[in-house]
Amino acid sequence: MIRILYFGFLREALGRDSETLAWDGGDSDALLALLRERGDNWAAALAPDKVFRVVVDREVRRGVVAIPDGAEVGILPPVTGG
Amino acid sequence: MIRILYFGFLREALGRDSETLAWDGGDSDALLALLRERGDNWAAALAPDKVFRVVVDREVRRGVVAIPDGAEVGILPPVTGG
Amino acid sequence: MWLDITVREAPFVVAFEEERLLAEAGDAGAVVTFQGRVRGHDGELPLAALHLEHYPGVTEDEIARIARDAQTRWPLTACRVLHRVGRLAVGEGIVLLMVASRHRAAAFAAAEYLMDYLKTEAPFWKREEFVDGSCRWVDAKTSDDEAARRWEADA
Amino acid sequence: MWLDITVREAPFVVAFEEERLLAEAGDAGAVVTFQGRVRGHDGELPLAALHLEHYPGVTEDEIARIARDAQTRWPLTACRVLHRVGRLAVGEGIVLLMVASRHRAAAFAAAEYLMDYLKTEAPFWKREEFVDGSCRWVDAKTSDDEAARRWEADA
Repeated sequence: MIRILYFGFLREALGRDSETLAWDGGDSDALLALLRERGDNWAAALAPDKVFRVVVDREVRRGVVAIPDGAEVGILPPVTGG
Repeated sequence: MIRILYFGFLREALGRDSETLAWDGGDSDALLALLRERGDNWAAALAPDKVFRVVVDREVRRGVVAIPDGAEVGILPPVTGG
Repeated sequence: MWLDITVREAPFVVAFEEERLLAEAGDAGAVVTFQGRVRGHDGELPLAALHLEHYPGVTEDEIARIARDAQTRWPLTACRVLHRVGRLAVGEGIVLLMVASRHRAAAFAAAEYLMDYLKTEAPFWKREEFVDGSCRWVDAKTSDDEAARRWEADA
Repeated sequence: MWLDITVREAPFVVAFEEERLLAEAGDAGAVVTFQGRVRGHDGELPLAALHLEHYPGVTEDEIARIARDAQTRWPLTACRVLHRVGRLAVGEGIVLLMVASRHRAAAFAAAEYLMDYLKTEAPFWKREEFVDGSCRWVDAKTSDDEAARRWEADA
């Protein structure tokens, strides 16, 4: 099981702040591919240019990251702070 | 007659804040040449790299400027503000 | 380098933050401050407020990482970053950044670097609330990415 | 652009100046502030104070000219320059510069431009007073001239 957190416009586009998902292991690309299969609005909201970064257990790493079972996974759209 | 004002290190180097000088007309280069003839310490203090600008009647212009009779002439060493 | 990072809803008081920074800044000859404020318009549309959200914990860590990056590039003596979240009305401050260094070139460069990366790396998201009540998520700006990338050539 | 220039002996209070500037800055999204302060050392020698003098009237005109130059390059909404003269002890503020603009890149660039020209064009002269009581006029820095010249290529 992993815990997924959605931020920014993703919450509205996907109709949720967070969810719990059964997880057999894999990396962030595998998770995004799985979520995009849920339908057109998921594929559109999680298109490559709409996902800035996937953060696992609050440790920021660039690119594709491994997601262990039990992880907290933040899916971040492009940031707009400052 | 013109009124000359000295600034920064020039006051100490020349032993005065200001002076009044008889003046037949000419430009800032002529005035500097005249002053440098007063002696070695004048020539040294008013050497070309020690004079940043000559300001006539408080109007800043670059390079050589005309000095009319009755003018106030500020002789400015390199500036060090900010 | 003294470093203090805060993300919160409450407004900031520049005078208070400045006093704290100066007390810690050592023999700093230059202090550069940046304040970002909510503008009243986006294009032609009159704005009522911005809503800012972030990723608690991750945000603070990212800002600290950015500030330590800056410290390796320029000799900073103190750095304060305060970023607000929640509903911020037009005219209110969004972000306060203060950087102290011995010399001004370092303080200016570090402040710009920090703002460029804060805009492109720190997990904040803005939603605009217009005076007609409608809302819209702000798109990330290509110009911000370009501003951040210009530092990479210097790395 | 709202423009206010002061040369005086009295200290400045940043909070007061900021409030005035923000009241006049219109729909500015970015405010950049620079403070120059008296450092406690020049090289290895401990400093007690700086003595600043200027050319009254000419100084204010030169700063206004520099600020209007900046305004032709960047869309500024407000600019405040306060430069102190007289004896300034270690830790005291020397110069306060505040620039407001719609966007941060313009505010940063204008603030750096103003400081570079303030250092190389405005008629101020500094004398250092060391803790042993000796005094020395500060030499103009080649690095300041170079900083100012980098803007000429953009003109």
